[in-house]
Amino acid sequence: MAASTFQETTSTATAGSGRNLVVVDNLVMHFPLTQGIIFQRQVGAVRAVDGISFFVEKGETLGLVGESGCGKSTTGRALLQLYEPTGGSVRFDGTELTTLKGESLRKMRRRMQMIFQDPYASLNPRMTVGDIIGEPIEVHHLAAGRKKQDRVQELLKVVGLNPYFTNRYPHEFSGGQRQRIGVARALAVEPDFIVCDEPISALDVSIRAQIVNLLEELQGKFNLTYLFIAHDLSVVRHISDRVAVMYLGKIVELADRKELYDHPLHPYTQALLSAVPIPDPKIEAKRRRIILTGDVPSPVNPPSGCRFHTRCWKAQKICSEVDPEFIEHSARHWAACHFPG
Amino acid sequence: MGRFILRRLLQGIPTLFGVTLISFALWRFSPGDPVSRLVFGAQNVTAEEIAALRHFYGLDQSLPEQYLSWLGRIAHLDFGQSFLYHRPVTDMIMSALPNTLQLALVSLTIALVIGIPLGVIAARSRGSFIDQVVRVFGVAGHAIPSFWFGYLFILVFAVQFGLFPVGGMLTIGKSELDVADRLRHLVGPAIALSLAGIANYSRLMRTETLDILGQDFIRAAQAKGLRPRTVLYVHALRNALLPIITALGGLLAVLVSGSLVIEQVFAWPGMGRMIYEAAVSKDYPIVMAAVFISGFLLVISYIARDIAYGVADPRVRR
Amino acid sequence: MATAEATAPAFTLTQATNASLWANAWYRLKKDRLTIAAAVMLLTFVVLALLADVLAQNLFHKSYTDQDLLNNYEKPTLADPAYWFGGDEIGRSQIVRLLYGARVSLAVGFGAAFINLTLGILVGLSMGYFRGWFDDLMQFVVTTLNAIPGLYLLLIVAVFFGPSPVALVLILGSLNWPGNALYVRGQTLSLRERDFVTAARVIGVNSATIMFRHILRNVLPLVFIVSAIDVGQIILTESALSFLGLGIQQPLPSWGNMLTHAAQDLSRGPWLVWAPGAAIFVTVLCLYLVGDGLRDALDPRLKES
Amino acid sequence: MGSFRSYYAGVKFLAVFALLALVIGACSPSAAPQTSAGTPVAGGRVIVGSFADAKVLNPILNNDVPSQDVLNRLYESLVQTDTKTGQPMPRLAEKFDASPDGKTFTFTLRDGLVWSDGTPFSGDDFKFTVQATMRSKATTRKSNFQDIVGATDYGSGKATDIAGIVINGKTITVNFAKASCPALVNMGTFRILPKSVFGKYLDANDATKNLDNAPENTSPPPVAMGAFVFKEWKPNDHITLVRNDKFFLGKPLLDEWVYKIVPDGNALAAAEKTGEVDYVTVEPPYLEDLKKQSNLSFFSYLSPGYTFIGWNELHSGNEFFQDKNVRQALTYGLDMQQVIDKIYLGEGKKMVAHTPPISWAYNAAGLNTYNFDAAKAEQLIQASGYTKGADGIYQKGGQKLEFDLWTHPDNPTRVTLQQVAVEQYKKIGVNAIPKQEAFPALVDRLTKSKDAKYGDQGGHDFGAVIIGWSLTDDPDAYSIWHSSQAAGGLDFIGYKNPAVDKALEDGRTLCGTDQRKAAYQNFDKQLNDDQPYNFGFAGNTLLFVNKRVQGLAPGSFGLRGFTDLQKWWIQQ
Repeated sequence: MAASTFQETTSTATAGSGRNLVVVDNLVMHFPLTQGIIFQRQVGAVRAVDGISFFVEKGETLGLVGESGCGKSTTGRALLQLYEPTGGSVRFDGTELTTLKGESLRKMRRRMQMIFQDPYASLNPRMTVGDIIGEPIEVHHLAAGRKKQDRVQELLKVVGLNPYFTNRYPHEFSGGQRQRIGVARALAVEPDFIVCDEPISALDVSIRAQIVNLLEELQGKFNLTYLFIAHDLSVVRHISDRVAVMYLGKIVELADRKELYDHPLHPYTQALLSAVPIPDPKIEAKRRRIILTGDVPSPVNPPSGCRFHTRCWKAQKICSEVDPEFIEHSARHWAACHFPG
Repeated sequence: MGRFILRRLLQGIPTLFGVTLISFALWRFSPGDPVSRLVFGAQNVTAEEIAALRHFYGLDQSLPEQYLSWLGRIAHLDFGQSFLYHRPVTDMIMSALPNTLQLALVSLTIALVIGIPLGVIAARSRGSFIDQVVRVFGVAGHAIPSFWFGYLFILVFAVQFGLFPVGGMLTIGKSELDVADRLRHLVGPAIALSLAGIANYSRLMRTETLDILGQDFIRAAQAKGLRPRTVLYVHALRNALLPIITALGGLLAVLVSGSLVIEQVFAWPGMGRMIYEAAVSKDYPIVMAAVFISGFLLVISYIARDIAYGVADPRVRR
Repeated sequence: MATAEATAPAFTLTQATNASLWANAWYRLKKDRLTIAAAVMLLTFVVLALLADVLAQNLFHKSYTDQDLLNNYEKPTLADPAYWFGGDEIGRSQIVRLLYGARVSLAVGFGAAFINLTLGILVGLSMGYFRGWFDDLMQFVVTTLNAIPGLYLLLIVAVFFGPSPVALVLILGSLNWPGNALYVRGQTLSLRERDFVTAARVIGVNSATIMFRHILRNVLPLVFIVSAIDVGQIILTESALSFLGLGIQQPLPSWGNMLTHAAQDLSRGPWLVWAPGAAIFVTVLCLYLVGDGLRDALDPRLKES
Repeated sequence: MGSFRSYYAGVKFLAVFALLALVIGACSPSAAPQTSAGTPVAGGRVIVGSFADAKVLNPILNNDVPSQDVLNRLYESLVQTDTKTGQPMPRLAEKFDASPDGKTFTFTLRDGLVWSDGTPFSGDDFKFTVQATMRSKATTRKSNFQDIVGATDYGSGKATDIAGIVINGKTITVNFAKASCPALVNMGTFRILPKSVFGKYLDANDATKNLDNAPENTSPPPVAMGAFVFKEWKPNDHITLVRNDKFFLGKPLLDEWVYKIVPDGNALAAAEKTGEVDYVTVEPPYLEDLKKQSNLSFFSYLSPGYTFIGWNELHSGNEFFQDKNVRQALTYGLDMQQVIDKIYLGEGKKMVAHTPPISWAYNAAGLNTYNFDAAKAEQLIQASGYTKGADGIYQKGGQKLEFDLWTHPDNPTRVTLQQVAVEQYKKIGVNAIPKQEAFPALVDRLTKSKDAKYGDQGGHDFGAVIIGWSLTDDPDAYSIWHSSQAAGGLDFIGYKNPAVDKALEDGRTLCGTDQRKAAYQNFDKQLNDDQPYNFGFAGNTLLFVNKRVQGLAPGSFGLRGFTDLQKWWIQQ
C-alpha cells in the first residue's frame, strides 16, 4: 500500500516489488556551514546527499558505488539514522525511521547494523573482544551472564575466529580478524539489514576475498539484506544483486547487476566501468578507457543542471540548465541523463 | 586581518560582560563592606557620617543601579575612584600595570631561555642520568612554594652576600633611568616568577623533542649534512611553537593580573598587590577595573595567540 | 599563583590505538627508575598520612594540639620521639603536626583535584559530545571564568566560605576545572567522530553509555596524568593561600600553614621550616615526575630508540 | 606576610590619633636612651620602612596609620602630646587653655608662623580645616568638631560660618555647645590644612562643595607646615618628602624623609639588616634576630592599646557570659603572663582593665591582678552552680560552658593566643571552639550580624572574640564601653553597667585633672571586677633604627617614633 502512494507522488525508483525491506524516498542530507560563536548564522551547506530514492529488497545486496566524497557513506549513515536527515523519508519494513525517536528507534536498531571500513578505528581499543561483541547483546537485553558469554563465543565461531579470544584486545588481532570481529558485533543483534560501508577497502588485497565470502555466506545463513558501499565497481560486482551509482549527492543510475555492467546508460557509469580491469588480456587490451577530466566539484556549490556536465564528454547546453530526471529506461533500470546510452 | 580582529573583539564583549557581572556579584554578596570597615575602630562616628559615606561611595543605590551605573561609566572608560585611596582607579592601574608588565616580560623571557634548552637536552638523552637530572631540576624550582623561594633568595643573596637588594624596584634616590639598578632589583622576583614557566616549558619541549626524534625528517636533514643539533633545535622549536603559543596566551593574562605572592615578598608595586589589597578592603572600583582590564587583556592575548597561530602554522590560517 | 594553563599535555590520543596501552606502559615505566622512585616516595607519604593516628598515639604520645608553652621552641632531639623534629612556638610536636599536615595537604590536593577531574570530565565530555548550544554556552562560561584573575576569585570565595578544609577543597576544586574541561572536550570532539563510537550508536547504545564507556575510557588515562600535576599545583596553592592567611586554619595543621608560620618565625625556630618545606617540595616534585613519567610511558609516539 | 596583615588589621582598629594634654605617661623601662655619637651634621636621607602604603594625604579623609605617619610630617597641629611624658605641649599654639566646664578652649599662636611657601599661618587655616571637615561627605572625623557651636549648621549649609570659632589676631577661641574634655586633644592635635591651597574647594554659600575629590588629597601641594614638604609618591613603592627650611622648630638636618613600602615581615626585617631601610617596627618573631645586629639600635615602648578576648553577653546559648564568676574564671584560667613571656619575649604587659598602664589616668591601686590560678577559676565556676560533666566540661541545667572563640587568621599573634586559650580553658573544664574568619567577615559578624534571641538588643552572632584596640592618647573610652554603644557601636559584646556609664560621662564633662583621673579609676575598677573582657595584654612597639640615624627620641605617646624629627641627623 505504501508503495503505491509513493508511485503517485514521487520517483518510480522507490517502487519495487512488495518484498522491499528498505525504501528510501527523496532523502536529503545537508550539513550546515555556520559562522559566529554566540549568534550562529548559516552561510551555506554541504549538500552531501541531495534527494535520492531507491529501495532494497529483502535478501538482496544492493551495491552503492561512487567516488570518495560523493555521499555514499553519508547515505548509508543517514539511512541508519546516524544523522538526522534534512529531508525525505526512510522506511524500514514499513516503518518510517526519520520520525522515530528514543526508545523506538533504539529498538529498530536491532534490525539494522553496519560494518565499517576501518577495522582499526571501529573497535574501541580499550575494550576486550568479549565486551565489544557482548555490548549489543547487553544493550538489547538478548542474553546475560553465562548465556551472553556463550553467545559471544558462538558468534566468534560463526565469523571464523577462535571462540576463546574473548579476553583479548583488538590490537592483538590482524586487520582481517578485526573485520571479522566487526561482523560478529553486527550479527550479535540478529539483524535483517546490514550497511557494509566499504568493508574491505582498508584490508590487504589477499584478505578481501575472505571477507566478501564470509559476508556472502552469512547472507545465506541468516537471510540478511545488504547495502554494500564501495568506491569502485569491481568490488561490488561479485556480491551485488543490483547496483546504484552515485555522483555528487545524487544517484545517477540504478539497475540489476548484469544490466548495469552490460548496458550502462549514464556516462559516469560508463567512465567508472571503463576503469575496471577485465581479466581477459585480449579484451583488456582493446578496452577503451574513459579518462575523466577535471576535479569533482564542491558539494557546497554543485553545478547547475546535471551535476556531471562539467566533466561529461557528451554535455550539451541543456545539461547545464536542466537537471535530468531519474527515469526508468528499461525494466528496473533507472538513470538520470539527458543523453543516455 | 582587520575584520578578523574586529570580529574577535566583538566576541569578547559577552565575556567581559560576564566577568564584570560575576565579580560584582561576588563582591556584593561576600561578607564585609567598605564602610563598616572604615568606620569600625574609628571612635565616635555618627550615623549621619555613615549615611554620607554610603552615599559618597554610591552604596545607597540598589544593586542593579550600582552595577548599571558602573557599566555606564565603563562605556566612557571611567573606572571611577578608589574607596580606599581617593584617587582615580585609572591612575592607580596606570602606575601598577607597567611594573607588572616589566616583571612579567622579563620572567617570561627567562622561562623560555632556560626552559626550552632544558627540555631539548633532556629529550636528547632520554632515560639517561642527564635526562633525570634535568627533569628534576626543571620542576624543582616550581615545587618550592614561591614565598619560601623568595625568602631563601632574600636570605642568601640579599642578606648574606649582599648581591641583590631585598625588594622594591629602584634604590631610593637613584634615577628612574638607571638600568643597572633596575636590573638588580628585577633579578629576584623575575627568577621566582619564571620558575613555573621553566617547569612548564622544559616539560613541553621535552615531549615535543621526543616526538621529533622519532620522525624521519631528522634523519633526512642529517643526511643533507646539517648539524644534528641545529636540526633538532630548529625543528623541535618549530613544532613546539603552537603548544607554547597556546600556553603563552593564558600565561600572559595570568602574569598581567600579577603574582601576588612574589610581589608581596619582593615589595614589587604591581597589580597583584593592588588587587589583593582592594579585594580584602572591598574596594570594588579597583577590583572591578582590574578584573575588567585583565579580562580584556586575556581576550587580546587570545586574539594575538590566534594570529600567531596563523603565522606559525599556515594550515590554521583561514 | 600557579599557571595551570601551560600544563596541558601536548599529545592526543588519536594515535594511541595500536599500542597495548597498559602493558607497554608498565614495561616502559619499569625502566624509568626516577618515576618509580617518585611513586614510592608518594606512596610512603600517603601511608604515613594514613597512619597519623596510630603513630601519634603509640610512638609520639602527643596529639597535634597538645601544647607545652613553658618549653616552646624545643630543638630537635633524639631523646623524645615527639621532638625528633622539634617543637613549635607553643610547644606542639612538629613531627605529629607534620603527619596530620600530610593528611590535610594530601586530602586537599587529591580532593580538589578529584573535583576538578570530575567536573572537567563531565563538562568536557558533554561539551564535546553534544556540541551545539551547550558547547557554546560552556565555552563562554569557561572563557569567562578563565578571564577573572584566579587570585581574586580565591580571595573572595575564601572570605565567603571561611577557611575550613572542606570549603578549601570545594573552592580549589571548583576553580581549576575549566582547563580539564577544555582538554577533555578536545579529546571528545575527535573521539566522537571515530568509527567505534558510530558503531556503538548503530548498536543502539545510549548517549550516556557512549560517553562514559566508549569515550571516557579513552580519555581517562591522560586526564589522570594531568590530574597528578593538578594535585601538586593545588598543594602549592594551599600554601600560597596560607601565606595570605586564607589557607587551612589552626589548630589543624597543613604543610602550607606550618611552613608559613615557621617562615615568619625563622630566627627563633629555624628547624621548624625545613620539614614542611621539604614535605611540600618532595611531594610536588614527585607528583610532577610521576605525571610526566606516566605520560612518557603512555605516549605511543615515544618509541624506544 | 602575617605581620603585614596583623599590622594592616591593626590599622582598622586605630582609634583617633589623639594626643592630649595632662598625660603623665611612663615610658617603658626597656626603651634605652640613645647615646649621641658625634656632632649633628646636616644632610642625608632617612628611609622609613612600612608594611603598608599611605592611602590619602588629607587629615580630613585619613583613616589609617601609614597615611598618618606621612601626614604628620607635612602638616602641623595646635598642640601636641609629649612623647615621653604624655603631657600637652605647645606646638603651633604657644599657649592653650581649657575652661573648667569643658566648653571653651583658647589657643594662642606663636609669632611668625609661615607655610613652606612663605604664606603666613593664621587662625583662618584652622577654621578652614574645621569648615572643610564639616562639609566633607567622606570623612569619619566630624566627631572632633561637631559639638562646636554652629558647626553642624555650617556643615549642612544652614550657616555660612562657624560661630563657635572666634579668631582674634593670634588667639583662637573655640566654643563648644556641650562639655567635651577630650576635645582639647581631638581638636588640638588635628592637622591643619593650608587655606591658600584648599580654599578654592569650599564655598560658604554652597554646602555641596567640598574637598573630597581634590587632587591634592593624593598629591599634596608643596605647601607644608611640618618638617618636610611633599615631593613624590610612587604608589605601593615609596613616598619622598624633602626638608622644609621654614619649619617653625628650626630647619631639619635631614634632606629627605622617605617612606618605603615593604609589605612582607621577613623582607622588611631583611631590608633593615641590609640597610635598605633605616627605621622599622617589627613583630616579636623578628626581635631576637634583629637584636643581634650590631648596626641597629633597639627601642621598645608600650603603646596605648591591647589585645583582648571579649565575651558576648548577648548571645543565645552563651548566657553564662552574663555571670561575673564565669568571666572572672576565664581570666584566672588563662596564664597571660606566660603567653607574654614565652611568645612575646616579655615585650608586653598583662592588662586587667581598660586604661593603658602608661596613661596618666591609670591607677593600679585597688585593681585585682588576676594572677593565673586554675583552681580558683574552677572554684568560681562551681560557685555559680556548674558541675563537671563526663566529658570534663562544666555544665548547669544542660547548658555546657562551651562557646565559639572567633578571631581572624591574618593575625598570627591572635591565632596563637586563640590556640593557647583553647588548651588552657579545656583544663579548667571550659570548651572554647576555635573559629577563624577573614577580617572583613569578622567585622560584619561583630557589628552587623544579629543574634537570633538578642538581636534587637544589639546582640551579635558570636560567642567570644579575640581582637585588639589601639587607643587614643586621651583616656576617654565612651565609644567602646558606654551602654549607648551596645547597639551598632563598638560595645559589640553588649556590656551595660550604669556605674561605668556614669564614670565615662564624668570623664567627658568634669575636665579637672583630678576629677577625670578619679572618674577613670572608678571606671577601671568596675571593669576590673566585671571582667567583660579577658583584657589580655598590651604589646610593646619594637622599633629598630639603623645606627647611622642619630638624634631619635621615641616614646609611647604623640609623635611616637617621630618625635623631634628636625633634630634627626645622619652619621657620615
